[in-house]
Amino acid sequence: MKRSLHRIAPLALAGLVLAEPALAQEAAPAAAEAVGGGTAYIFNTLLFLIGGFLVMWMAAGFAMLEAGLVRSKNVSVQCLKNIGLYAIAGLMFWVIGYSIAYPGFEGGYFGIANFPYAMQGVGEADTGTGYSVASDWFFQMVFCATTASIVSGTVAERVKLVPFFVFVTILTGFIYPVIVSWEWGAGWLDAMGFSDFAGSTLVHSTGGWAALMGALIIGPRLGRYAKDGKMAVFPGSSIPLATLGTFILWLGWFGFNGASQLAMGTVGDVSDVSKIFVNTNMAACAGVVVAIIFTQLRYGKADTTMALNGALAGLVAITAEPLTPNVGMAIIIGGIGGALPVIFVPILDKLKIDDVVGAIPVHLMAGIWGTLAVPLTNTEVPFVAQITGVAATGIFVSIVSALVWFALKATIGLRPSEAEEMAGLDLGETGIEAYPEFTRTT
Amino acid sequence: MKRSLHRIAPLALAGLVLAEPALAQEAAPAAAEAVGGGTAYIFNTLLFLIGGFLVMWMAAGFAMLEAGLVRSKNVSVQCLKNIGLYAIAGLMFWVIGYSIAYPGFEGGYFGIANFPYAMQGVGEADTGTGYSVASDWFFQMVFCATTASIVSGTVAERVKLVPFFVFVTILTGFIYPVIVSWEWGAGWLDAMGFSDFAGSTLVHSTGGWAALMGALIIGPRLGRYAKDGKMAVFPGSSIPLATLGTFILWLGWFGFNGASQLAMGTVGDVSDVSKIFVNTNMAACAGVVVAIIFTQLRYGKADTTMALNGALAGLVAITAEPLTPNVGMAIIIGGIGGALPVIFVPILDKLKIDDVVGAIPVHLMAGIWGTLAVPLTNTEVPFVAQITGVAATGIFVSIVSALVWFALKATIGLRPSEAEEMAGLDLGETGIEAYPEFTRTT
Amino acid sequence: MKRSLHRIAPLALAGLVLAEPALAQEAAPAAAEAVGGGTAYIFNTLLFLIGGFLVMWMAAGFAMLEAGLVRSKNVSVQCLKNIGLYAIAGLMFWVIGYSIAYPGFEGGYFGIANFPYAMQGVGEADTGTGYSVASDWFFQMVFCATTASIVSGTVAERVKLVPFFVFVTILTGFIYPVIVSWEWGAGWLDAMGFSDFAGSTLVHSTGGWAALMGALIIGPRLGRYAKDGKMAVFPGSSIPLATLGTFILWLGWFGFNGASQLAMGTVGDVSDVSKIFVNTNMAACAGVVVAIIFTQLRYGKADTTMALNGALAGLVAITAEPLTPNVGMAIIIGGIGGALPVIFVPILDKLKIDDVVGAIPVHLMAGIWGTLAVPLTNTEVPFVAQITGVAATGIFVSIVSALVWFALKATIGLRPSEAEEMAGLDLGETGIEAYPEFTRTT
Amino acid sequence: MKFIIAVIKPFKLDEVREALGGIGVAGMTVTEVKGFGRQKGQTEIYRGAEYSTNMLPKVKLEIAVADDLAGQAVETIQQTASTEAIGDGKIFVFDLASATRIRTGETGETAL
Amino acid sequence: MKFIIAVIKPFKLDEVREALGGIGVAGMTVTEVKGFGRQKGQTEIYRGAEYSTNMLPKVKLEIAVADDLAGQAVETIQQTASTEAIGDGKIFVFDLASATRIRTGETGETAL
Amino acid sequence: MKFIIAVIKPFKLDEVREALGGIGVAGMTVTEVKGFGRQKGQTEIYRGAEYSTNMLPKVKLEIAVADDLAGQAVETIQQTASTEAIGDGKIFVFDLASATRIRTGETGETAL
Ligand SMILES: Nc1ncnc2c1ncn2[C@@H]1O[C@H](COP(=O)(O)OP(=O)(O)O)[C@@H](O)[C@H]1O
Ligand SMILES: Nc1ncnc2c1ncn2[C@@H]1O[C@H](COP(=O)(O)OP(=O)(O)O)[C@@H](O)[C@H]1O
Ligand SMILES: Nc1ncnc2c1ncn2[C@@H]1O[C@H](COP(=O)(O)OP(=O)(O)O)[C@@H](O)[C@H]1O
Repeated sequence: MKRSLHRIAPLALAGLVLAEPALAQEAAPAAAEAVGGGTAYIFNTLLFLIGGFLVMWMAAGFAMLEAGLVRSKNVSVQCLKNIGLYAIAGLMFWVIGYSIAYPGFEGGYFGIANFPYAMQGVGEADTGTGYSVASDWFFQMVFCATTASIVSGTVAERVKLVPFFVFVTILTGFIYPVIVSWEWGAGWLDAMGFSDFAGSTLVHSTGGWAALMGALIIGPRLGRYAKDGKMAVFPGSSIPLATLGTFILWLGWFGFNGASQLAMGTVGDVSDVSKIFVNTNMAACAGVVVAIIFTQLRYGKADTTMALNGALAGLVAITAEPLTPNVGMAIIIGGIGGALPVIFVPILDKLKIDDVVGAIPVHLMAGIWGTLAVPLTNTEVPFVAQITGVAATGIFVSIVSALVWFALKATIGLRPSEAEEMAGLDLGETGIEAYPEFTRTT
Repeated sequence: MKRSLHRIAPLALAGLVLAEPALAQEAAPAAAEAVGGGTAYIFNTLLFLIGGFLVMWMAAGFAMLEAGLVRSKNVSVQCLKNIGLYAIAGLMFWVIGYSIAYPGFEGGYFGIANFPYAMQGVGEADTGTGYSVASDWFFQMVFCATTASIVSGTVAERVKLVPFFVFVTILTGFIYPVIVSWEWGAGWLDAMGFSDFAGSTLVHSTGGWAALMGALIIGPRLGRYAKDGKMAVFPGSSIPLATLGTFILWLGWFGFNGASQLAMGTVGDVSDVSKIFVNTNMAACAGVVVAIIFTQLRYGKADTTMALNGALAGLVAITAEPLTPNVGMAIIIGGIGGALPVIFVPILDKLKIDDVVGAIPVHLMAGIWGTLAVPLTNTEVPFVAQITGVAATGIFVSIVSALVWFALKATIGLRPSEAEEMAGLDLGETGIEAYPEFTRTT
Repeated sequence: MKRSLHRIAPLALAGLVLAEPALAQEAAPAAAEAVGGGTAYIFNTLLFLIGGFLVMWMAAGFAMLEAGLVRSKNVSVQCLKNIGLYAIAGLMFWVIGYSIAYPGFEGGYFGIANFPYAMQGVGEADTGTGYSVASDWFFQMVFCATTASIVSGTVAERVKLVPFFVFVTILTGFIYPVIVSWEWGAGWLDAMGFSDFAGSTLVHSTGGWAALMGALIIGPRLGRYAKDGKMAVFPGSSIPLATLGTFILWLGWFGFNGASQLAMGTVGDVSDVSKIFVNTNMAACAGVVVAIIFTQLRYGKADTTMALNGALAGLVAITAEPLTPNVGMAIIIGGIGGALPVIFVPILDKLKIDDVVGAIPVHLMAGIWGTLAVPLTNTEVPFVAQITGVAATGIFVSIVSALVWFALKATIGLRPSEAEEMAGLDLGETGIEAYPEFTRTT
Repeated sequence: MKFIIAVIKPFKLDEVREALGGIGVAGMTVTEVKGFGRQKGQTEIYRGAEYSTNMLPKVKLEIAVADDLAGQAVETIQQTASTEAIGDGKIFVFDLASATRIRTGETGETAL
Repeated sequence: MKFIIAVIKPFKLDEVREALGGIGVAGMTVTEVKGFGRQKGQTEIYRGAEYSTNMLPKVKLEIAVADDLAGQAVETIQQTASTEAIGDGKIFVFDLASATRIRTGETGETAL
Repeated sequence: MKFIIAVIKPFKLDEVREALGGIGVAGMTVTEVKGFGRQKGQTEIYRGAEYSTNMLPKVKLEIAVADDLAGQAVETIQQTASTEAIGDGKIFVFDLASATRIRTGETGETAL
């Protein structure tokens, strides 16, 4: 599904107040349901703005989730990484990212159009598109930031600030935009019929692959996997912050999925947004319940952090198609998503892939699952396109990410000294302890 | 006041763009004020969506408030209970809850209609109702979750996960929906003229009664009330988290009360929503100031936790009628609400009713106060109906809740072993310490 | 730029559905872009409501930021101050503040009109203004609270509750409203052509000057500046809470600046709101990146707290004119803002002005910078008016604030005893420890 | 004078303190510690990974007493703190060479 | 060698440390503790319930010193830490059988 | 019996504990402390202000051992905890007058 201006073209202002803007609806609506073109423009724009600020808020969610799941000696750096990556994403997406993501091609692989991206002038309205292009840009930008947030969680506690920020610069200025151009930007995947409504693959798997490459190339935290096969457990420093982060992300997801409808200027569109809200919510609910039941049955205790991961995995899973499932299917899709972290977190540990917050199961695996599940409820989407999209994203993002991580490793280096890592990155990288007054057990 | 589809019927799409949808207004508006049917539909739906995500966010508020007010050894379990109860509420309200809450009767006591509830199809609009039914369902669902959140705070630190979740399942799937059907579902209380705008009784008192029964049947925390009459104080583990939770709830309440106007597709409705915002805000302000002044005068110190409770009690009090009071009256209603926790928290302690977060004064008592205060500003509401509504809710919820709590006690048991409770529920129930690195005084 | 009812007058409901309400636009829009009067009314009101709740949420942001940056022994009091000041601001702005802020004069210095302010009646719409006056009032009230929040951060950890609350009462009931009346209330500064879109000067500098006077008159925290010139460092107790607070503020700022467009009932207005979102976001991004780079280069470490301050300073800087800059200029304005705390925090320390959270560089200095920068992108604004506005605000606020602080010092006293300050204000002022269970290093 | 170091289970603290007060012990100093001994920590699961916490939270009391009170103090602690379950802790007694009350400069048993 | 344990009021820590540095004490180990003694905690109100906190925050210093420095060290601590208000704390002195510097393995007074 | 107090670098804790277990030390009590000595803290920058943290986090072990194990225990700690860098810490040994196991009331070496 394209997400470019073309996607909205049919909604552009018609020449007549009473014109029929809701092409998506089967039957022609009665005149009573008609919404004037100017009004529809405002609604569409408002959807982007509300969706945009909700997704922006997810940056705080990632920050809190990660601050809660790393050890206290690395919390300040984790906070800094999160606010820094959002800022870099904003700047890079403006300088070049958006121009790569929406190059204006049809079915292409790579293109760039008009950069840096210019917004409209003061008081001007983009009546040709049916919404304000600035609102759309803002909504797109926060998605870009989300992708980067995913990476920071996995590679936490062991990568230095500067190489991390360099990676984010490339991810948000190049890697993510290229992937977006393939589908939402009307590129070759879109031409194939690939469908990823709000970005299970484009956003979440992209972040997940980049994170996985990071975890592999940077290596696990010191002392995490002993040579004798024993594994050290590094419990997160603050479960309430991790819980808060999850709730923030859940809230933000209403914007993430809901506003990905891209229009609410017709009664049909706003009804679809509502349906997306319900499905998004129910998938997360199911993810939580499944994770609780699974851990309770498997370990005799319900793991709080798995319940949090379950919510997020349910959300990621439904993101590829939050509209066509009925509620029952949304629950199933989200519930299966919720099982993935419970299953894959221990497996990653066996493979000695150190994913501090569980971002790989949550974003990569549930993202793949959600994308492959689209044809279950949306019969217009060819399964082969979904497979192709998943694979192509995986290959491109993994290769380019790996190259970048390796290049950083070979040049400025990725990790602090062992002593610095042991003492915590906060001391060496930012000099600010997160909780300077509390006596801590080391 | 009904809250069912019927409530909105007059707002349903008329056959004409320029039709007059704002029956609530006294004078017929000039043509200039008219809003087209499709546009009104979008506005109404949008109100539910915005209100819905704001109330969903209250789940995070309860989680943080409670995480801040329990002792650190029970924080992880409290977080898990809060995310779990929201998830269960979502699932149960879909499976059966909504069908009981809105059975389609007039003046009845119990009914069920079409379950599980089906949303509209993709691209379809519910033009017969004047808003998307999915948006309405979502808005109703988050209210259901709020009711359950109230309970978790009172019975914190001593009830096991599984019986708690079983109670929540019944509360959100049966008890709360029945109460809703009596009023918003056009049941017998509605027929009497009972009025509870956004749920001081239906939501807050219902949660409060269920919590009270829990507190009585589960009993106080170990060591809280010594035999010699002395009382142990268990200070909350994190005042900033409790403060954050209160601010989240306050924010969410704009959705809770504001969107309970149920429509903003006319100039009159959106103006009323605005008035509700102001009154809601001012009642909370008054609650804070009264609690600060009261504790300062009574104890020589202003109690932070009481100021937080005061804000919430002010909010609960105005919830039964946030529209008809002028600002002065809203301040009075909220201010009296704010005094209730200051007065009743010590009384509950004397009665050895152990309410960890003060949910009973805040939600039950301020809820009763607010409901009884409705006739002060809304002369159409008979006082006797309000009394009846308060009493009937109290009787039904208390009896059913007590039965459930007793049944759980008799079967799977409600409390962990003394040793487990002493060690903190986090260890025994979830195995995840909330703050594993911080040295704690026990 | 006026912000009074007059400002919107051109947008008031025209007598015709198809009338042209978007006078701001150069070219007359096609009929297709027209938005009916009633619809525009709802959009305008909705903008105030959304903006209002986002700015209300900033109160939580200040609370968390400050709770994170004070020492743990003062955290409960800081939380109490923050919720209390918001409540007082709400009450005072209703009793008298709004009446002073919008006295209905043209070009005046001081006036009062109809107090306390009455909202519209139930079901009534303020069709003469083009939006619900209650929504406008709410939006204005939360700005008033923001001003007070700024002060609490600077003077934290050493001023008693009661004098602080008395100061807030005067600030929100008198000082801030007078300043507002000069510009947004159509007073003499507005007549000069002074322009402060969303309040870099009116809100942020006003708070900043009041804070500066407080810091000077109350004096630094005990032991902060030794006689031998050495400075003690009092690190903040929780960096993740400070980070959370910053993200909350950032989110709220979309409401702060975006809704200061004051209308979104035309395609031009909503497009401008979108542009404001983008510029606001980009200024903050630039502030973060500049602060990170500056501290990294200057100290070899990137200071997390400076990155947070940088975001906020970027936001304050763009607040005076978030609409006319193109994205590049927004980045420059925000980026220079972000440099200010890095430069001025150490200078204030050299001057022994103890500003606990950096509110003076962030709100006062970046506020001045932003105000003076308006003519760079908005050529209609005379530089001399900007200088005059900055100076007049500084003089008036400083003098009145100083008088109030001195009066409080002379009467009830500003500071607790040395022993109480040393033990932490939490013990003496509220009796509630913020983190009672954690062992702390003193 | 003797100096007693007792490591006990945290939830026994109040009881022990009251019992000691009962026999005339005027003061003590308390520290949160982690204990390691025969008692094994639970095997915990964190995100699917088993681990055992063999450092268990304990409370350490330090009590200076006059010689003649020492025996009784040890006995009182032992009896009050015992739950007869593994991990109840230890009591160590030392000779104390001198004691000073900071406020007054008093030394010896009157300083306690 | 002697081993001094001093329990003092937390805000006196810096002063005491400096004073000890002045007389040649090279190092010390500091622990956050809770003290219980004659000084009674404030009666606090929490949510309308009175309670008294009789465990007060103190800081414990542990200092190994050569025999000839011990007396002076005790005196320095006593004088610096005293506020002449109740709860100022105690100083306990022990005989130290041996001391080892981990870095070098040195023992005896040179290890301090 | 002897009572050993060892102050070590925190990250050496696990290693030392295992080494001591290897020579038959059955238990110990561990406290988070701050150390002050020759090792100087880093000079830190906080919001543009330099400051030095000369209190460094350390871990204190308290270990009661039978007399004949004492020497070996000290040696083991010294060797395991040494990084040959400044700030490795100290080991202090005291005579222990008596030891009691709270659970059973046993005293003497069998109580350890
Ligand atoms: N040799 C020792 N030296 C110092 N402390 C010890 C020693 N052995 C045990 N402890 C302390 O006593 C606590 C209880 O000891 P443990 O062996 O678990 O049980 P028990 O005392 O019942 O035999 C330990 O957690 C530890 O704090
Ligand atoms: N017998 C004791 N053994 C160990 N520590 C003690 C003893 N008595 C007092 N202390 C410590 O000394 C502190 C001060 O003692 P307290 O009796 O309150 O005041 P003062 O030393 O001024 O008489 C206590 O808080 C406690 O930490
Ligand atoms: N005289 C002392 N008494 C008690 N503890 C000491 C003493 N000197 C040093 N320590 C402890 O030993 C630690 C290491 O000492 P330090 O002088 O920094 O290094 P080193 O032991 O390598 O010479 C200190 O941080 C402190 O905890």
